[in-house]
Formats: sequence, structure tokens, C-alpha cells
Amino acid sequence: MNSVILRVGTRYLAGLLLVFSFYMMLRGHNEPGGGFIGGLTGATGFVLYAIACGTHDARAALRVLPQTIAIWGLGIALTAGLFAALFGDDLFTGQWLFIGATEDDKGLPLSSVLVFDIGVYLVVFGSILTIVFAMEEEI
Amino acid sequence: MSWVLALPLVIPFLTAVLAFLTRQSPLGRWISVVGSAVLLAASIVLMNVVLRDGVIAGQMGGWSAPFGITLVADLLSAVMVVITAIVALAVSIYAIADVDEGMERLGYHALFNMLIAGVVGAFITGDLFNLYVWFEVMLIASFGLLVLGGRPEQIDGGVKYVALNLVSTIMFLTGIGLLYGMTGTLNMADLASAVDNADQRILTLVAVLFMIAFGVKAAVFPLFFWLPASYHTPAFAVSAVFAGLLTKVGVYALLRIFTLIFDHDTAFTHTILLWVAGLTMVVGVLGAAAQSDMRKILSFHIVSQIGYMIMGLALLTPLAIVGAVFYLVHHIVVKANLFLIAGVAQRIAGGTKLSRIGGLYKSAPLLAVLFVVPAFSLAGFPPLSGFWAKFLLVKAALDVQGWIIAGIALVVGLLTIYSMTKIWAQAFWEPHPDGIEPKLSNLSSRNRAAMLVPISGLAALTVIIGVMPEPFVRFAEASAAQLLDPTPYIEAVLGVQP
Amino acid sequence: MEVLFAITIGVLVAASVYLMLSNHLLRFIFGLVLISNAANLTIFVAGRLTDGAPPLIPEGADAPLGDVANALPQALVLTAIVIGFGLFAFAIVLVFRAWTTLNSLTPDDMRLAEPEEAQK
Amino acid sequence: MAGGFPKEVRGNGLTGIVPVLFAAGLFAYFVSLVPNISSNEVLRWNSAWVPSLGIDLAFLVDGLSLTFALLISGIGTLVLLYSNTYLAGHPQYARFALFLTAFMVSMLGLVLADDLILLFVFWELTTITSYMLIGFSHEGEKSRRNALQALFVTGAGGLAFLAGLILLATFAGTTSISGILTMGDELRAHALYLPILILLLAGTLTKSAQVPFHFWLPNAMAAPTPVSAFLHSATMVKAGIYVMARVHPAMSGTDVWLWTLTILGALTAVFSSLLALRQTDLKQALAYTTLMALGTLTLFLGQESGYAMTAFATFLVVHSLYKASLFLVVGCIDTATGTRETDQLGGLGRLMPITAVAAALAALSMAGFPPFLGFIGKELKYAGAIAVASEPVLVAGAALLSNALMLAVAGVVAFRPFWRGSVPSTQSPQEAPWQMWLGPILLAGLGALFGIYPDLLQVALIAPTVISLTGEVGEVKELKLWAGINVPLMLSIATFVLGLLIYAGHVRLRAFLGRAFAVLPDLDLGWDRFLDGLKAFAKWQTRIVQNGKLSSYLFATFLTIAAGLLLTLVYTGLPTIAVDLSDVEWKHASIALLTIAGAVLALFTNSRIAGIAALGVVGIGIALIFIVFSAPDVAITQLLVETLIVVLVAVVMLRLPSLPKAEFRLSHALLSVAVGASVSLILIAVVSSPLDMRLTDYFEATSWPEAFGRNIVNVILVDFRALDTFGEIAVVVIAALSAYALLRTTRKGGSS
Amino acid sequence: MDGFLNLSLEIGFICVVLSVVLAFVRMVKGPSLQDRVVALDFMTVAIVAFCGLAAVRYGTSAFLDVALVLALVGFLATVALARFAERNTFRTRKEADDE
Amino acid sequence: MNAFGLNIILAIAWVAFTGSVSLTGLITGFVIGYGALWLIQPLIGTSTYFRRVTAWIKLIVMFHYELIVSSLEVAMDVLTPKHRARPAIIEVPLDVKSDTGILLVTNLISLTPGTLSIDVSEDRKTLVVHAMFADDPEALRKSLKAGMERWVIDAVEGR
Amino acid sequence: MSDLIAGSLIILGGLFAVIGALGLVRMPDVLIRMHASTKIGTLSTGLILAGCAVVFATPEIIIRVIAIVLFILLTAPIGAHMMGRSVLSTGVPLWKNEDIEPETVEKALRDEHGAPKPDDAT
Ligand code: NA
Ligand code: NA
Repeated sequence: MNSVILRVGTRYLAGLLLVFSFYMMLRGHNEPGGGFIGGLTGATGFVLYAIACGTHDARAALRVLPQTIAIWGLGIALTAGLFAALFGDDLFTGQWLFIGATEDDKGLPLSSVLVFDIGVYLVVFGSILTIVFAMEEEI
Repeated sequence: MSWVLALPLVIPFLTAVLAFLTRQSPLGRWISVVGSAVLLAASIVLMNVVLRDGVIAGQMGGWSAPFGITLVADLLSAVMVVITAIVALAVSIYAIADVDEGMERLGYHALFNMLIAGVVGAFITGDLFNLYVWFEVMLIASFGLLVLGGRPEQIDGGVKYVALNLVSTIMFLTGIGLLYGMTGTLNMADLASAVDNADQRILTLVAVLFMIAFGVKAAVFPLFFWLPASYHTPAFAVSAVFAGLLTKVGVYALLRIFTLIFDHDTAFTHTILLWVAGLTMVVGVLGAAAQSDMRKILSFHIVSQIGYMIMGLALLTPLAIVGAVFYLVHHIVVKANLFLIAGVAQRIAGGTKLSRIGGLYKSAPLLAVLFVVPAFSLAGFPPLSGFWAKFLLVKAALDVQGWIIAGIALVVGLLTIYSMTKIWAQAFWEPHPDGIEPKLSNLSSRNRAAMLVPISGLAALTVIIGVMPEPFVRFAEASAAQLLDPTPYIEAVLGVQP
Repeated sequence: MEVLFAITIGVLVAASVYLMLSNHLLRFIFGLVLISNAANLTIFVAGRLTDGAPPLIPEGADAPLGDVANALPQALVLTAIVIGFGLFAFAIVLVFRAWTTLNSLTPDDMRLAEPEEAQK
Repeated sequence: MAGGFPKEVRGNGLTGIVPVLFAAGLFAYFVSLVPNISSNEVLRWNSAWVPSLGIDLAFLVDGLSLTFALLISGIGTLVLLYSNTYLAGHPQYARFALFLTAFMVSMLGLVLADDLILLFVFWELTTITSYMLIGFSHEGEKSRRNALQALFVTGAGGLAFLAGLILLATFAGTTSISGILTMGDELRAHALYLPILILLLAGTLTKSAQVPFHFWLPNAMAAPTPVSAFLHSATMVKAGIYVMARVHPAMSGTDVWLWTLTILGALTAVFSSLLALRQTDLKQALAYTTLMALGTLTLFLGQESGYAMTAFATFLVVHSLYKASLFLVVGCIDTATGTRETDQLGGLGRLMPITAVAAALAALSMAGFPPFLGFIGKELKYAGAIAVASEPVLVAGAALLSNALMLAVAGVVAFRPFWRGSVPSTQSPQEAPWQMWLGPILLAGLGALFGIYPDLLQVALIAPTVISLTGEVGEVKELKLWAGINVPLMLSIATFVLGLLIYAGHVRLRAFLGRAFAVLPDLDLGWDRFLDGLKAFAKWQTRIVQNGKLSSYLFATFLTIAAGLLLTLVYTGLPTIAVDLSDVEWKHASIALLTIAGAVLALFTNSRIAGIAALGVVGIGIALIFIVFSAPDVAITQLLVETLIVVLVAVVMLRLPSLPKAEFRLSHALLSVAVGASVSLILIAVVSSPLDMRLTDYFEATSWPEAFGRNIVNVILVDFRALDTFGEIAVVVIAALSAYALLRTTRKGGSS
Repeated sequence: MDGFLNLSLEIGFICVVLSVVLAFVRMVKGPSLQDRVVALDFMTVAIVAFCGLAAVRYGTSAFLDVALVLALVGFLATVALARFAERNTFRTRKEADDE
Repeated sequence: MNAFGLNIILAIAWVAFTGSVSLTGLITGFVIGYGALWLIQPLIGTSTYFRRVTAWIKLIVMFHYELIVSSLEVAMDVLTPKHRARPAIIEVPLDVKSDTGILLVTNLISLTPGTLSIDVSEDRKTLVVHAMFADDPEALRKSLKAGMERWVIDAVEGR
Repeated sequence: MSDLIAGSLIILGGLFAVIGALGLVRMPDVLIRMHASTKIGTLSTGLILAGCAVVFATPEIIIRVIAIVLFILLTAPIGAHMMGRSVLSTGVPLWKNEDIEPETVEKALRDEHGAPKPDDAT
């Protein structure tokens, strides 16, 4: 799309969407958001990129094949579920580590649940881009 | 305990991920084979645990039922998982010969293993919405596999397949919503008792909705159109696994929920099922009689045979359920195998259209033997597996004075013989129209092994079930007992209620 | 309240069924999107409706304060929406391929897999 | 087989010899059992097979089964020996021998089985193996057709038979045959008696090719001659007879039994012997005489008297001996001369003396001349007929007529080719090799031997068989060549006279019969019609049901949904509905209306863009519903997905043509409304009663304390129901991979 | 929350919904592709406003998250459709030229 | 241009001093830090930084003023029965160079009712604008250049 | 007091929304309609969100509101630009009073010269 305005706008928007999507993902456990919403938002950024600058540039910016991202996401989500096995728990049992937890504060939570959500993010992100890029290229 | 349940689900997913990452190299196909073998091992472990301990349940995420998602395996689930693994292994070996590199690079092995994962998930989940999710995994993977290769007739078949299956999916989802709205729960064991408090009239309506949704999946009359429209179009490895497994998931789901949840008005629901069964058998078999392509004949026979299984469910006597379970297992092995054989026929004789091929009996006697076993088993000849399946169902029908349905079952059996011998006469006996000799040695030795090993294995299984039916019948009996009295199932999921 | 939306769902379903029956793949796709929405809404409505109280737990509390909306159907609907999107994406690509390979969007004209028998 | 005998008879090596030795071994084994049986022992062998269904691998050797076993294995040995030469060097001889041996074993299993289901297993195995044997010359269209015909007809009977067996087992509570045979009185009085009888007869009559199921048998002659000899005269067709005999003790003695068997037997006997006379093909003629024999045997089984039973047992043996012999002789003639047409044959007696002797012996036995066993058989027939039948005149008349006809046929088949006229000039037939004449001469010779020394047979087999049938030693009648001047003898003489007259006039008679039978329905043609009709019906049905049109499929599917729900509604009655619109705010109503308006626009527009925009409106409306009813996560997802849908459609539409104008279809509209209305109605009914909130309460209580999340929806997604979410992302990945694959194959134009 | 705020919220809702209805009218009328897309775009922005109103009305900021996402991605549909319109014309012409 | 970075550091330092990690604290710290930097301006030579911040503030204020004023103008046209618009498509030569500048100019022109940026030429030298009230295209062109574009150039490109 | 401000902002925003929509319906051609909808719509949303910020008056909400408004300010004109472009390139018939210099239009359409196209040619 040879629109200067769109291209320039995309430069800002794509980055913004990507950052915003991480934010949406990370806060998802406590506020509206989460892996899906994050992944969808992040993908939107690159969809915009593809529309504005073409899939060639968008793929170059992404560096990795989107379907590879998606399948890695699936693998990560699965690993997050399998992680519980190390502790003798059932599949997909959340494992939590609270860094600097005190009596009344839970500190900074790290959890397999978050890893799972990251997996979800990657899957949604990668999958949508797989479809959109391929469509753009075939049509 | 829960990992015994979780592993059969996890393994194909892991396999799919690994196979996809290695899709550009031949490693992918070996990962698929090894993954299927490991799945088989895991499913046998599962089966052993179930045989030893009875129904087992695992609470995923560690959340107790009915709050989290429960995986459950009773005998039926366990055997379905085992048989799925067997078919998966057979087909992934066969795929070495049948699936070309182009398809592999597009992710055939990943899609295939995801399909298997979906099938396994559907068999072992104890949660209705989770069942929906696995149905979708299976469905979307089947979409991909069906059109992989992109030949025009695949696309055509795909359109019909996709359109009709989507309708079913939506019905299923709607049904879940409604059932949740009535009972407030999704856990199937929990639903079994929760539905007692609901308005039974609405429950019957919802039951019919589920019957239709699963009816499409199971390909019963008058909802089966997608099957004959599409099953003859994809790669043989694909249509074999479809033929073997996909419709059976629908049958399994019907068996499960119409024994566990919707057993409040069997006089109504199961009478409908009986009609459906009879019509499915007849319409399917006549459809087959009208075809002249090997895979189309086989496709219509899937429909027809589904009728038998539904008949077992509809009669709802212990023996009938035994028959349904036995039929289910038998049919998966036999039908998958017939499609695999059709693939070999296509390779060496140049097609599946009966008028365009021939001479296989003379030139490829081994293939002829391998065909006769599943074909005559399907037709119900003793002492092959299909005979016992049919015998059990006909006996069950006669035991309850179901003269008409028994008669239908027998006549349809006869017409099945007709179709199978049509294939036999035209593809095997009749000389090849082009005068060529379709020899197995025309295949490369690698392809020959990859194709004939799984076919022989499945044929052997057919013969084993036929000649030594006792363990299988006993198993089906135990399994039917669990279905008809779901108390152990419910207790395994929810814990023993005071 | 629920009744109102139950009726809405009925209209959506009716419209989508009509579209799906139209013998045109693009209309079918439209119908598909509509009926997916209707199904999602069915789950949502069946889980009962609550005004203006999202199922969130405020800081400092252990549980939601007061009555909040039923969270479970929301989670189910979210899942269903995403699944529906996956199905839709495939379906639209299939429609596109149907057009490019079969040169038709009228499924009744697609007779490759099930060719018309020669009328004797 | 034209072209004479092989110059150098080498057989087929080991594949030829091993089956012969195997069969001979079996025969020897059964011979070794004769002493036990003739001393009225019953041998049993039992082993569990499917105990959970009460099915055993149970075998029983008594007079009846041993008689059959001896005939099967004995004739089998000779036929295998014969075949090894007859088909010497045939590339598929191994298969042939395998099928023939397998058939023989199945047949033995059938007659020895003491379990109903086991019996059926062998029954069907004989069907399959005979199918393979009839279709042995599989490259010929006729062979394949005839093989299918035989399979289909006997298979049909077989399935009825199975139903009968199942009912029998259900009645008895056991599948043990000997067990069931002790329950005759209960069975005959039981309500299931008639269905069982009908179903069993359906099986036995088709298998035995009795009128009106006889049409497949002559066609089965497409098989190589040894197969015809073995299957279609000596053994398989007698499987039906065997079963009738087997159940005789438990089921005979009712009027139904008597009249059904008598009438059908008599009909078959007379009708088929007339048909036999009509034939000019030797094998066909023999085939019809086989039918005549089967009819006769059935006729006897209708009775209960000792005479009838003795006659049955004797004639069974007689017939097997001479018929197998004659078939093999025909094979020799065929091979030697290249034809089986009676009119073209003659003068072979000089050139093939041994074959001629065998033929003569067999024919005399067949014609019932003393001192052959055939004579004794015939005498017993008359005796049996007169002694007990309620309508002796009818039975005896039928027997007389058919016997006379058989005599004539024997002359046509076994006398004329050898002793009449001279050899056609083009042929130079020579004597068959020993492997081929041994069988005929041995079998025919036995007919003579037993005729002269009937006691041999009487003690060894006939008596035990009759005991098997009647259960009483006293019922056994003596086999005698000379029983004094009595009615049977008179009838015998009448038979000779009549038979010779027929033989003399058989050419003219044949022409007459040809005209007469033209009036009768041609069942063979009927078979073709039936098959064509079946195919046409199947095609017609399939054209309607599976018409290749997605719109019909969808219509049917939605019709099923609508009809299913509405009919259920009629059945259940209207569920309780509480319509409470009091809490509806104008906002809700307007959102609902907006959504509906979007749907309606999507429905009616002929513009693609308007359609997409309308979908957008619906999406927005639904998002608004999610917002108003407190589902922010869902609303966000809905809006994002809606946006992506629009993007995807916009991309794809670049290549798609515009929408055609939609035509209004009332049927579609009605159906749509029906589906929509039923969904609405059910949903309204569902929300009319309160919802059990256990699950949600639990999630609300544990979301923060145990799962450390404040957004309950998200906690459900990633923790409580993480497995769902995992499956869901799997769906997304697969959808992407599938769509990708589908798009990428475009360029290559498809692989595989 | 006093009466005036409630009243103004109610008015706000009425206005926003009314504007959506009016936009729908334009969408139905068309006549050009762009008219319809502009109407859709307007609706999207109206939803953002609606979310703001809902946030105030129900006293929860969660709805602002909806607005946030929509504000960022809502225009994507417009862009895609606009591009479709341009390219479609271009293609139609090109195909006509080719023939 | 490290002044902005310095300002951020000061803001973070403020937060550290007060010990309250919050947005309010951060903003307060930023404002106070800005003041401090302004005071020591000669010391570190950050004049452009302050000028541009001022320009930004001016841009924001003027943009909102324009937005409201011309919205009212359009609203009038919408509400009055007669259309008094004199629409036209005009070209405006562009002086702004940077990407950000172009985006801002076009966006701001679009957002102020009455004008709508339709396209920027590929050489980035011309802006195509649709104007609702273009009775005098030349005057409009001038006002756009002197107004919106000027403010943007000042804020973004620091000239 | 804050409620008064907030209420006023919300009412004002609402009124602008209606005006914008009215413009969408009433104005004579698509480009002029875009003026009405895109911008007045943005303004109205901004006003309503401002009211929202006043009501909550917490930094988090204010930041969020500012972010929303900024996002709209960033994206809405881009969308409008794309639409405007396509209007010219697809040759949507415009109002008779429209004053379009032909050469300007030519310039606006560098690659895609479209024949007049009233709709998507249904
Ligand atoms: Na129940
Ligand atoms: Na053929």
C-alpha cells in the first residue's frame, strides 16, 4: 500500500500495538486481558504492518516464520502444563513462586500459569499472522 | 494416576510440535511413527490400569471435580484410546509411502498427530465443554488433512464436509450452553445427577439437540451427507484415519451421553435412535450399492455400519451395548484397513474406480488375501471380527422381539456382502481393463513395507478378534456394564457420595 | 432480560439458517459468522445476565464484593469465540480456494467429488 | 478344457499331492471311527470358545455326522486326486487346492459341530470357499456373475438361518445342539417354533438349492468339474439336508414340518427331474438330477417313520456315490472331447473303456437297477412313501415319476455318449489317466459293492444314522436287495417301464418340455432383474439422498433440527416458561434491536460490503451486550475477532465475484424461522428456572486465595480450565496450519 | 453519585445509541462502499464512548480496557476495507485491460 | 538530546526520595525535575529542549481550540437545513520533512473538522486536502501552512 | 462540582455524537460525511472520556483515558485518509457542488485509476 501516511502511522502503531499487547497479556491475570487478547492485539500490529508495507517487510520484521512462533507457543503452553509433573501434581496445575513474599504482600509472582499465558499469546499471534500473511501473498 | 490419563493426550501434541519443527526433513515422519508407538505404549498402560483399578479419573490442574476439568477412563474410553493408537501407528507407517514430501512440508504430520490428540481427548474427557474443544481440535485438523494437496475434488468435498460439520459444531455448542443453563455444571458425571433436578421436558429437547449434533458427527441418517461427499477425496492415509476414527467419536459421544446423561426418557429418545439406526443401515448400504468406486463404496458402508452401532445404543440392553462396543472396536480396525488397501490398489492398479482397475487377484495375491479379511469381516462372515459384532447385535434385537430391526440388520449384512464382492469381482477377479499386471513388486521395497506392514497388522487383528473373540466379548461386557450402570464412573469422578 | 436476548438469538439463528441455505458460499460464510455469534450468545445468556458487575476481585479483597456476573460462561464464550474464529479463518480460505480452483461460489455447481450421473 | 488330457501327467508337485494325502488322512481317521459308531457310541469333543456367550468348540460324531464325514473326506480325497491331473500345471492350482481343502474342512466342521454357532461358522465358511471355487475362472464375466449369485442366494439364506439359530439358542438357553435335541417337546410347543422353523428352512432350502431357490445351482457349474462334483452334488448342497436331518429329532413331528418338507421336497424332485431331462449339457443335466435327489431327501425328512429314515440314509449314500462318479466322468469326457453336449457325443465306450465302465456302473445305480445300491435305495423310498405318509399316493407318485425320469437321465448322461453312434470326426479322444478314472470307478464300484453286500453299509453307517435321526434302534429298517414281491417292487417295475419309455422318447419330450417350461417364470432371469432392480433402486435412492448438492444437504440437516425439536415439543408438551420482561431497560432493548437490525441487513443485502458491515453491526451489538452484562474480556475478544474477520473477508473478497441477487425462497424462510424459534423457545424455557451457581461460587471463592488471580475469567481460562484453553489454542494453530496449507497448494496446482 | 450525573449519563447513553442508530441508517442506505465503511467506523468510535459511559455508570474501570483496545485496533477494519475498495477497482480495470 | 533523559532520571530520583512508587509520584517528579532543569538551563545548555516543550504545549492547546471551533462550524452545517458547504479538493505544498511531522500534520488536519487529509504525494512534497469550506482555496492553503504545519514543525523539528 | 463538570462533558459529548451521526446521514456526499463522522465522533468520544476521567479522578484512569484519546487521535485520521483516498481512486460520484480540480485528482491517484463505481458492483 503506497500510502505515506499509513506507512508512517504504522511505524508508530505497530510498535505501540506490540507493547500494548504485552501489557494486556501480563495484566490478564488480574484485569481484563490475557494471552488471547494480547496475542490478538499483537497480531493486529503486524497485520497493519503487512497492509501498509507489504508482507515481505512484515515477514522480515518478524524474522521468524509465524507458524513456527505458533507451534512454539503450543509447545510452551504444553510445557507449562507438563511442568507440574516435576512437583508430582496433575497436568496444568499452576506452580507459583513469589519473589520477595512477605506476610501481607505476595511479592512478585512468577508462575507456570504465566508461562502458559505466554504460550497462548504466541499461538494466537503466530497463527493469525500465518493466515493473514499467506492470504496476502496468495491474493 | 492422572498422568496415566494425561499422557495419551500429551504425547500426540508433543509429537505434533516436534514433527512440525522438523517438517522440512524426513525426520518428521519418523517422529510421527515413534510418537504413535509411544502413544500406543501409553495407551496400553492406561488400559492396564483401568483393567486393574476400574474407572479412573484425574483432575487436571489439581482442581477437584466438578470445578476443574476431569479426565476419565472407563473401559470404553480406554479401549477407544488403545484402538486409536493402533490406527495412528498403522497410518503413520503407511504415510511413509502414501504422503508425499509436499504434504509433509505443509505440516501433514503435525495435523495428523493433532487429529489423533483430538480423538484421544474426546475419548477421555469427562467434561462436556472440554469434549467440545476436542471435537474442534479433531474437526479443524480433519479440515486441513482433507484438503491437503488441494486437488479440485478435494476442495469440492471439503466444502461440503466443512459446511455440514460446522452446523453440527454450532448445534453442539448451543446444546452445551442450554444444558449448562439448566444445570449449572459441565462435568458429565455431575450432569448425570444434576439433570434429575431439571425440567425433564426441556431436557428431552436438549437431548434431541445433542442427538442431532452428534448424529452429524457419527454420520447417521439423515445427517450423513458430508461423509460420502468427501471421504473419497483426500490422501489414502488421511481417508483411512477418517474412516476409522472420526465417525466413531460421534458414536462414542452418543454412547456416552445417552447412557450417562440423557437416560431420563429412553422410551422416546432411544426409540428415535432405533429408527435412525435402521434407516442409516439401509440408506447407507443402498448408497454403497449405487457406487462404482472403491472408496465411495467404502464410504457409504461407514454410514451403514454406524447404523449397527446406533442400533446397539438404541436397544439399550446389556447385550446390545456389548454389541455396540464390540462393533465400534471391530469397525475401526476393519474400515481403516480397507481404505489403506484401497490406497495400495490405487498405487499398483492405477485407481479406485472399479471399471478402471482389475487383475489384483491374479497379480497381487497377497493383497487379495489382505483385502478378503477386512472385507469379509465387514460383511459379517465368520470367523472374523464382524461376525461377532453382528451376531451380538442381532441376538440383542431378537432377545427383545425387535424383529424388524433384526431383519434390517441381517438384510443390510447381505447387501454388504454384495458390495464387498462387487469390489472383489471387479477389482480383483476381473482382468485389468488396460491389460496391465498390477503387481505389488511395482512398489518400491520401502513403500511396499510401509504399506503392507500396517495392513497386515490390522488384518491380523481382525482375524485375532474373530478367532479368539472371548477376551473381547468379555471386555465389551464389562464395558457395557459400566455404561449401563455409571455409578463407578460417577464415583471415580466425583468421589464416593455419602 | 434473558428472554429478550433469547428472542434476539432466535432471530440471529433464523437469519443465519436462511443465509446458509442460500446456495452461495459467501452468504454461507455470513451465516456462519452470525450463527457462531448466536451460539456464543446462547451460552452467555444461559449463564444468566448481570448488569455492570464484571467478575473481578478488587485489590485487598479475597472475593468479589457483592454479586458479580457469572464468570464461567464468560470463559466458555471466550474460548468459543476463539475457536469460532479458527473455524471461520479456515472456512474463508476454503471459500477462496473453491473459487480459484472450481471457479464457482455456488456449491450446487460443484460436482467434482460427486459427479452427476449421466441421465439415461 | 478342450484339447485333451495333458501329454505327460505330472500334476502340480507338492501342492497337488499334499492336499490329497491330507484328505486321505482325514478319511482314514473317520474310517477308524466306524467301529465305535456302529456300536452306537457317540463321540464328543468339547472346548470353550466364547464362554461369555456360551459358545463352545463342541464336536460330535454320531451316525449321521460320521456318514457325512466319510462321504466328504472320501469323495474329497478322490476329487483332489482327480483335480491334480484335471488342472495339472494350472498357474493358480495352489489357490484351487487351498480353497478345495478349506472347503472340505469347513464341510467336515459343519457336520461335526455340536454347537449352533460353530455350525454356522462352518456353514458360512463353506459359502465363502464355494464362492471362491465357483469363481475360479474369474476372468470370465459369467463365472463372476454365477459366483455372486450362489453367494448371494446362499448368503441370504444363511442370514435367515443365523436368525433361526439365534432364536433356537434363545429358546433353549444354550447353543449346544445335543442339548437342544433333548428339548423337542418344549420346542414344538413353543411360540418361537414356527419362526425358528421358517428361518432354518430359509437357510437349508437355499443352501440345498430347492425349488424355488434352485436357479443358482446350474449356474454354479461354471466352476471346474471337480468342484461341481464335490460341492454341488456330493457335499455342500447336502449341508442343508444335513441340518434338517440334524434338527429332525427336535423339530419334526408337527404338521407344519411334515407338509412343508413334503411339499417342497416333492415339488423339487419332480420339477427338477423334468428340468434335468431338458438339458443337453451333461453337467447341467446332472446338476438337475442332484436337485431331484435333494428334493427326495427333503421329502423323506418330512416323515418320521423308520422306513423313511432308513430310505433317507441310504439314498444319501447312494446318491453321493453315483453322482460324484458321474460328474467326474463328465469331466473326463469334457477333457477328452472338448464338449459336454449330448447330441455331439457318442461312441466313446471303445476309446475310453475304463471311464465307460465307471459311467455304466454309476448310471445303473442311479437308474435303480439291481443289484446296485440304487435299487435298494429306490425300494426303500417306495416303502417309506407307502408306509407312513399321510398322502401316500402323492408321495409315491412323486417318487415314481422322479425315479423314472432319473432313469431316463442316467441313460442320456452315462449311456448315450459311450454306446450310441460314433465319435465326431474332429475328435480323437483317448482314455483318461488313472488319477482321473480312479475316482469314478471306485465310487461307482462301491455302489455295486454295497448293493450286493448291503449289510456292510447297514451296520456301519445306516443304522447309526437312523438312530441319530430317530433315537431308537428299533426304527432301523433292513437294507435288502430282495424283499419279496411287494408294492415297492411293483413300483420299481413300473419305474423301469416308465423310465425306458421316457428315455426312448426323450428327444421329443425335451422339445415339448422346452415349450412347456417357457411358460414358467425364468428365475435365473429373475435374478438378473432383481439385481438390476436393486441397483436401480439403490441409484434412485442415492440420487435423491446424496444428490451432490450442498443446499439439499443443508436443507435436510436443518429440517432434521427443526423437525426433531418441534416434534419433540409436541411429544413433551410446552415446557414451563416464565417471560419476565420487567427488568428490560431501553438500553437492552435498543442493543437487541441493533443486533437484530444488523442480522436483517445481512440477510437482505445484495452488496458484499453491506453484508460485511452488517456483520460488523451484529458483532458490535453483541460486544455491547457483553459490555452491558459485565464481560469486558469477552467484549474485547469479540471486537478484536470481529475486526480480524472483516480484515480477512476484505482480503479474500478481492478475488471473489460479487453476490448474485438472492431469490426469496419460502421453504427456506419457513425452515429458518422454525429453527430460530425452537432455539429461542428452548432458551427461554431454560432461563425460566434458577441456575445452580455452585461452580461459579467456587471460582469466586478460590480465584484469589488459591489461584492468585483477580480476573476470575482469566483464572478460569488459564488455571481452572486450562485444558480447554490448551485445546483451544491447538485449534487456532491447526486452523492456521490448515489454512496455510490450503493456500500454499494453489500455486503448485495440487500435489499427490 | 448525584442525580445530575445519573441524568447526564442517561442522556449520554441515549445520544450514543441514537448516533449508532443513525449510523446504521447510513449503512443501509449506502450507496457507496465508503459510505458503509464510514458508518461502521463511526459505530466503532461510538462504542468507545459507550465504554466510557459504562465505566462511569457501573463505577468500574474494566470497561475502559475495552475502549483502549478498540481505540487502537478499530481502524484496522476501515483500512482493510479501504484498501479493498482501491485494489478492487484497480483489479477490475486490469482484468478488463487484459481481456 | 539528553535533556529529556535527564528529566526522566530526575523524576525517578524524586520517586526514590519520596518512596512512593506511583504514577502521581512520577509525574510530580517530572514536573519538578523540569523546573529544576529550567533553572540550571545555562549550565547544561538545553535550550532546544525547553523551546520544543513549549512548542508542544502550544500545539496541543491550539489543536484542541481548532478542533472545537471547527467542529462547531461543521455542526452548524449539519444542523441547519441548507448545506452551506463549498467543498473542494486542494493541494497544499508540504514543508515538514520528518515522518513524525508529516503524520502529525496530516492527522491534525484530518482531525480538525473542515479539512481532511486525503493523501501525501510519494515525494512527500504535496498534501491533498479535502476542505468543506473552500470558498477561497488560497486562503485556506495559507492558513493551514501558517497554522497547523508551523506548529508541528516547531514542536517536532525544533525549527 | 466534579460531577457537574463530568455530567456536562458527557452531555456535550453525547450531543456531539448525535450531531456527527446526523451529519453522516444528512450530508450530501461521502467525503463531507466523513468530515462529520470522523471528527465530530472523535470529539464526542473525547468529551465523554474526559467526563469519565473527571468522575474517577485517579491517575490510573486519567492516564488510561489519555491513552484512549491519543490512540483515537492517532488512528482515526489514518482511517479517514484511507477512506478518502479510496473515494477518489474508485471514483465515487460526489456532490454536484464539489469543486475538484481534475489534475489534483489525477495526482491523488497515482496507481489506481478507477472507473466510477457507485457501489461494490453488486
Ligand atoms: Na441420569
Ligand atoms: Na474392473
